[in-house]
Amino acid sequence: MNQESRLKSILEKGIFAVTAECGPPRGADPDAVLKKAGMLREKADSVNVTDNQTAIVRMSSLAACAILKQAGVDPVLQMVVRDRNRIALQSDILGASSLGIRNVLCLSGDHQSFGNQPKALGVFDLDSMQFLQAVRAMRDSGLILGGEALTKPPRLFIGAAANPFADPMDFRVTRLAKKISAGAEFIQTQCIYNMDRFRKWLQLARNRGLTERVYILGGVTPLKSAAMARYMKDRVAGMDVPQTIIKRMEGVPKERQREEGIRICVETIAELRELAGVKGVHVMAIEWEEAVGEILDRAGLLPRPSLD
Amino acid sequence: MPAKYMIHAGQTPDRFETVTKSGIIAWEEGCLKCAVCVKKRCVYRVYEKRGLDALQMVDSVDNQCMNCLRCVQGCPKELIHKSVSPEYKALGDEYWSAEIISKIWYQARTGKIPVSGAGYPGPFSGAGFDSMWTDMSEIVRPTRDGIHGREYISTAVDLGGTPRHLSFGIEGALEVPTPKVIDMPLPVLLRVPSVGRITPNLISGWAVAARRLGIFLALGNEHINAAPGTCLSSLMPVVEEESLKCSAYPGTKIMELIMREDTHRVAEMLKTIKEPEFISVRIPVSRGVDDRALALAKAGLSIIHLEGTDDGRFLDDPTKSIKDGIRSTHLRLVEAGLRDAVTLLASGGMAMAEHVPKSLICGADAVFVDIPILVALECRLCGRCGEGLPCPVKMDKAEPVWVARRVVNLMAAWHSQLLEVMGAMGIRDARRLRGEAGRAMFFEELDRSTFANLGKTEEGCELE
Amino acid sequence: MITAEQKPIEEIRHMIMPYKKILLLGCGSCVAECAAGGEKETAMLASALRMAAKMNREDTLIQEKNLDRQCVRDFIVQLDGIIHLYDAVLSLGCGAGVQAVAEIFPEVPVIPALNTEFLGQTKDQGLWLENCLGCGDCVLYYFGGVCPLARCSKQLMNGPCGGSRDGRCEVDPETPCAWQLIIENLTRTGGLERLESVFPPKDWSRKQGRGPRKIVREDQQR
Amino acid sequence: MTLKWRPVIAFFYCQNIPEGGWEERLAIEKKHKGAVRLFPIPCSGRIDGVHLLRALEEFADGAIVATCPPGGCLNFEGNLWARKRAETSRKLIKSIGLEGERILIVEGTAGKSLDLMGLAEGFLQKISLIGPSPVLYPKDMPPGTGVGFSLKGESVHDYC
Amino acid sequence: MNRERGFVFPEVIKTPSRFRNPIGKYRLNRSKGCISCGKCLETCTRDVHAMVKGKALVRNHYLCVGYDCENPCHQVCPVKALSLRRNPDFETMGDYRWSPDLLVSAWHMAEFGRPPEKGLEYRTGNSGGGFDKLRILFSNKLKDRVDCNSNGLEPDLAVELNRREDNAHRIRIEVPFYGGGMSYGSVSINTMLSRVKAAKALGTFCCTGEGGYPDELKPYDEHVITQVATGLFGVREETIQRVKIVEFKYAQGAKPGLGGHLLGDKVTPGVARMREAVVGYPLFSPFPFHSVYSVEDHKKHVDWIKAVNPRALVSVKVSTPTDVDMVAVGSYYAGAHIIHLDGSYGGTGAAPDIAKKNIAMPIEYAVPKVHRFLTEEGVRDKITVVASGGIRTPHDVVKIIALGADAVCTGTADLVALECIRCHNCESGRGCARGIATTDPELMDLVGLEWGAQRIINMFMAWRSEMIRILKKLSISSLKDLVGNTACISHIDYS
Repeated sequence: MNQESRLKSILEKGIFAVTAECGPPRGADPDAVLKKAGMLREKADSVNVTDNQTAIVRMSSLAACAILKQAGVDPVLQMVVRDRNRIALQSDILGASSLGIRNVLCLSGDHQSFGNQPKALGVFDLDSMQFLQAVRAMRDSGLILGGEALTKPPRLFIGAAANPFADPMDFRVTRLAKKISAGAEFIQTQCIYNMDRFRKWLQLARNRGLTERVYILGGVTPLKSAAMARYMKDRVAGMDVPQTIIKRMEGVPKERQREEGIRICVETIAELRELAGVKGVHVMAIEWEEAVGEILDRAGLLPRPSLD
Repeated sequence: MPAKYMIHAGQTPDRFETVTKSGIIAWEEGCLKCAVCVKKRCVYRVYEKRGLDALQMVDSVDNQCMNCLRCVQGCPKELIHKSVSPEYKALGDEYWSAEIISKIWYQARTGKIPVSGAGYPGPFSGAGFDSMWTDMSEIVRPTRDGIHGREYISTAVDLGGTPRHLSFGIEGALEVPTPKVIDMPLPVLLRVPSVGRITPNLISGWAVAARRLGIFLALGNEHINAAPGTCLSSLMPVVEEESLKCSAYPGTKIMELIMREDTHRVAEMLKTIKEPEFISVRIPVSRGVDDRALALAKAGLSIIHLEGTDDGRFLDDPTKSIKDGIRSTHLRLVEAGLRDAVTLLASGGMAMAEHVPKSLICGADAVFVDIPILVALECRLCGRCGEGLPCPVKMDKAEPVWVARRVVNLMAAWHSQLLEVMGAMGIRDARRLRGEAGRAMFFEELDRSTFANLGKTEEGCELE
Repeated sequence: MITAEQKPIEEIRHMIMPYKKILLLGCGSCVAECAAGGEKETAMLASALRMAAKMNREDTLIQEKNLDRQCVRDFIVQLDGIIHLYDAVLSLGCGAGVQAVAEIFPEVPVIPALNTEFLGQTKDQGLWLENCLGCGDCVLYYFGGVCPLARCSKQLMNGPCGGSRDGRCEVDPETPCAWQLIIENLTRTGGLERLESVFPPKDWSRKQGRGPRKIVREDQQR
Repeated sequence: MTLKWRPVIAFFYCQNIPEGGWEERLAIEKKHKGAVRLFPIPCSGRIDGVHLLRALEEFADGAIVATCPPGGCLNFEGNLWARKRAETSRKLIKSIGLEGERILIVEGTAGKSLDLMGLAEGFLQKISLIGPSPVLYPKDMPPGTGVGFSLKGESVHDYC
Repeated sequence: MNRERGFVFPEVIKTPSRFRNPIGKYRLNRSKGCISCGKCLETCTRDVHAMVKGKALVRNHYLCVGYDCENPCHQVCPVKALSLRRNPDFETMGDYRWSPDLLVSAWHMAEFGRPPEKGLEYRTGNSGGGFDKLRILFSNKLKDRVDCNSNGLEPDLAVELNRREDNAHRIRIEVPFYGGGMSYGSVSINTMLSRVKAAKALGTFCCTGEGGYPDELKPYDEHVITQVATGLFGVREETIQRVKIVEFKYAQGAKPGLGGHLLGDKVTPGVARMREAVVGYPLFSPFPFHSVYSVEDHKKHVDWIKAVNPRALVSVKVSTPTDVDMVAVGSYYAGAHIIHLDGSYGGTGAAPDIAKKNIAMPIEYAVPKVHRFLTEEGVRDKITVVASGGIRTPHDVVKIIALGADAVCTGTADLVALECIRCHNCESGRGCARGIATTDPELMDLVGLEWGAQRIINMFMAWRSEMIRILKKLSISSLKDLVGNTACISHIDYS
């Protein structure tokens, strides 16, 4: 079993990295995970496993990561602070490392009110920033919160998310800087549709030298339809879908909208590759993992280089 | 001098939340719940006595309020406002005004004189009794230690006629018959009002009150049996001419005859009556009342009752007041030299204590009080009973004892007020008050004589 | 102040069902300020409960009384000699009041009629807003006078999250994003640099987890 | 005693509406002997939810509030608050299973007179259709034998 | 202005209400729709609106002149958020004599020192008779006459009080009014001091009433009239020697022939000490002076004062019976300098309603009667006639002087300047809820001394300026020329 993070290795080698996303099933069926693994293996360098995304109960991210790992995929364990207090979070970090999981993405998580457990207590004992810091300290200093030493520190490549499209704009880069100083080694961004704003954000990050301190992976999501574009614009928090994109999707007949979505996605990836400071792409094909291969192929990112 | 006349009054509470002028509109919405709320600062602790009477839908806050407006002026959110209560506005009518009604309630409740601070708030003058003022004496007054002092101001009057003079024989024996008079300690008689649903309880209470006051209650045939037997001597049955003969009430001292026709025939008829000893003859106050009264006096009748309308006017001329009827009758009798041969009683619109001395000054010997003895029982003069509607103060549930106490209280207050007026005038005997028009001031005369010769306006002049 | 809202009447009816004589106890303090348990609300609830009882032919006596404060013994003892005439007390006090009354009169069940909500501010007439968590360790200084724990949906101490949009919170667009306010305030009044470093995890032991918290002021004690 | 049920309504109205005079009041009382209990109020803003509830609790099958037209209140917003309070009370009675229609609030229309008699009759009719108030005539109890509606030891129907 | 002595009248200093929400005739409502654009603030010239922390609000309803406004804010409001109404609270205040308009006008004068310019009727009440039907008449002839005040001097309002020209003080009051008697006990010490302080500033006097002469008044001795009434409460030789004017009170207009009665509740320790009485027990002033049953007795009375204080002016306060003219003449012959007629509509701390309403005649009838009789007797020039009992406005003053008085006494008006609202409950509970006619220490403090004095000064300065305006308009240069000048007034029923 590979003991290193493939994602880390790719990024360190200066190769334009590719990550994809895998949502665990709403059931206890490991095959569903394996099926998605099959679709993404060889396509992406690493695969993120979401942690009860949009606050809907699914197979635990940690378990799904373990399955992926067994299937030969390099998983990125997403962990949200919504559902676990600092004790559970730290213990899961240790567990993940022990299972050979080598990437962790520290997140706040979608608010519980959006999902199917709106009556749940949101824990938010730590926030994502504090969590990053805690994981970094566990790994680098072998200390947990409060300063006690671990018998063996975890081995993890530590990531965080960033949303260049949320407000207040000016503070977004500050927050990126904070995440970096808290311990983030790679950043996966929110889906990019508004390239102008993304460039602006990137420029600010570059100005502060942040792009030199962290690997930024631009997030993309292929649109399935004009309706989805509109939905994402209006209903999904933190999402910025410009009118031009919606127009473009609406401009083609319904049956060809998927194709158009993929085309936009491919174009976006092409643009991202040209940007200084973007070190990779994170493809979040929501419940459409089969499209990932096509997108990456058309974007010229396949096949993935071998590290051996 | 008889034993001093005292009326023992005592607090007798209302049965219902009383209607007062005040209406408070207080909004809770937006209330800041200030640490020291203006409601807590209320000097009269009005807001502490809060309580909704679900039957009347009256909040006790309203009728306890004394209108200082401090809460209105102090609330930081200006959430409290005042308004005149609609129930108060609806009380009574133009003559029996809300003001009069609520003052009667107060007196019936407490037995006390209405007293207030600041000057008189009412209009300059008015119709009827309101167009006269009583006099005062600047330096002379009868008693040395106040009107309630040890020296006695007598409010007693006599019912019955007295001879113009007495004559004595050589031995000093009286040559004329001893005058037959009833001594009444107060120049007031009660009588059953013409309005309201009169129940046996009310009659019973009123009769008791009359007895305790030493005065009479005039009442119709139909009510006699409702009065307790012990009060018989305080009753004054009122009968129609035709039923006169068959309606002698043993034990009564006085009865009243409603006169319909020919004076002489009635006079003859009355001569046949032995019991009761005193008979009052009631005639309406209308045009020519003075002539009719004179005719009765000449025919030898000794008690004449002048009856005006319930709002104190002539029956046939609403522009004329009962006060004018009394005055002209009195003067006519004086002219004829017969004034002392008769007792003049007056009724109609006696609503306030001041109407008693004012009637006396105009020439009456005593007055009948009717509607106020009903209002004393919280009656609102709403007239609902007349329409077959339920009484808002459940008059039928009034207990006789309570009724009596309320009426005694009212009369106690009126008595005290009579003393005030007499005291101010320096008059010590109510009998002396009768016809003392020179000790009164009449608006029409005064106003004209004072103001008729001021500057005259002309075209183009300016008034300010 | 402490805010509260009346419970649904069905729930109240269910709770008082076993009792025949019930005293409704209003509170003139915080819950009166937020129009949940003051004199007026008590009168309304009492009337409604009496009606409900009559409708259902329940032979229930419901009477009302108001205390200035239900969380202080000196006010509660005013019930002495009264409370025993009842089978139960339905309290329109906050949770603190309910328990205080129950503690002083343990023989009578005390039932809450309100849901105690939060510590907050009267934002506008008829609008109350939570703005304090009562965490026992005030951090307002660091956050420009806006509490991220009480006012950020995710209690972020290093926010804002990616859902902040046009100054609004992703969870409820009616709610202003606390972090937007924090950043604005600190921009205005200086101190934005405080946000450059990562704010360490909160010490929640001051808030909960050790049983009821208490404050001891020896200088106030006798 | 006849057991036939006659609806009784409590009618609150602002004294400032032009039709709120004594004559109108007496006319309604005369026509509906006891069935319409009229409560003129200094301003509809004086109306409290408690007034409506207590009326329903004590004697009325329905309670109606008539206010001046929007913008016509002498106290500016009295009618606004009256409406809100009536609505709150309606919610409350609905929550105990009483028909919400037993509380009605009617606002005047600017420039149009408010026919109190008509309103009273309309509401009486509406209440007749809804039926006796289960508060005053609890289940299984024929109208006229209610026990729940006495105050200070006297039956309210003595008055009505 | 006093031409000889150069008397300087006090300054008017704006002195607003003690209460948070002063009551005016109108109310403005700002609905939720207000966008705080500030247009109303720009439009209003009367400081009705204010902007507080970016939110526009109506701060001073009471300054709004309502429908008389020349540029109404509610019409310029771009979102129609403002609406104007008569204030319903205003309608519940006052009575026939002191209409709400008069009350609010008096408050306005007490705050600003000038009559209200718009929106309020400040000249007459609604009693439907007497002053309220009398009008000052400016005849056409005045239009042709050369203005006798063209020399630039203001008409002279001063009144000489000693007209007997005996060896008593020559006293001139700079304004034709002084403060009527209100006893310590019926009003608070703060109220008393406010009145007397104002009297000093205005160059006039103020009477102690019959409740004694509190030490606090000592600094104002020169401006105090002390009263000798039947109860002789607090009357000592020393108090009579302290003052320049001594007033005998025979009767009071509100309760003529009845004497006085201070309820036990109002007999606080301070009052009891002053009156040499027992705390909590009611006090009666009997009626009449039992040593006075004739004019001769009366003369002895006056002589007694002259013996104690030879230079004192003696004023005799009587009410208005039918023979008031005889009483006045009797007083003159007894040696009085001032005959003070207190009409039946005067104020009181507490009196039976029956007395206030019915006994004795209104001052409007008494003054001409007395004036005529004294003139006929040939002694009108030898005695000063002071009228009181229902003088509410500068117009009332002008009218009563034109009917034959030389000057007036005020009482209720002073209290209204202190924000008396005429609720008539001076005697109930803890006394005046507004802290004016009370001895309750807590309520008393509601009226500050400086505040009270300035309010009274302001109001009377407004009266003064109004009277000067009227005299100028009447082309009268000295108030003396107005006395008994009945051509200057007209009664609307007989005009």
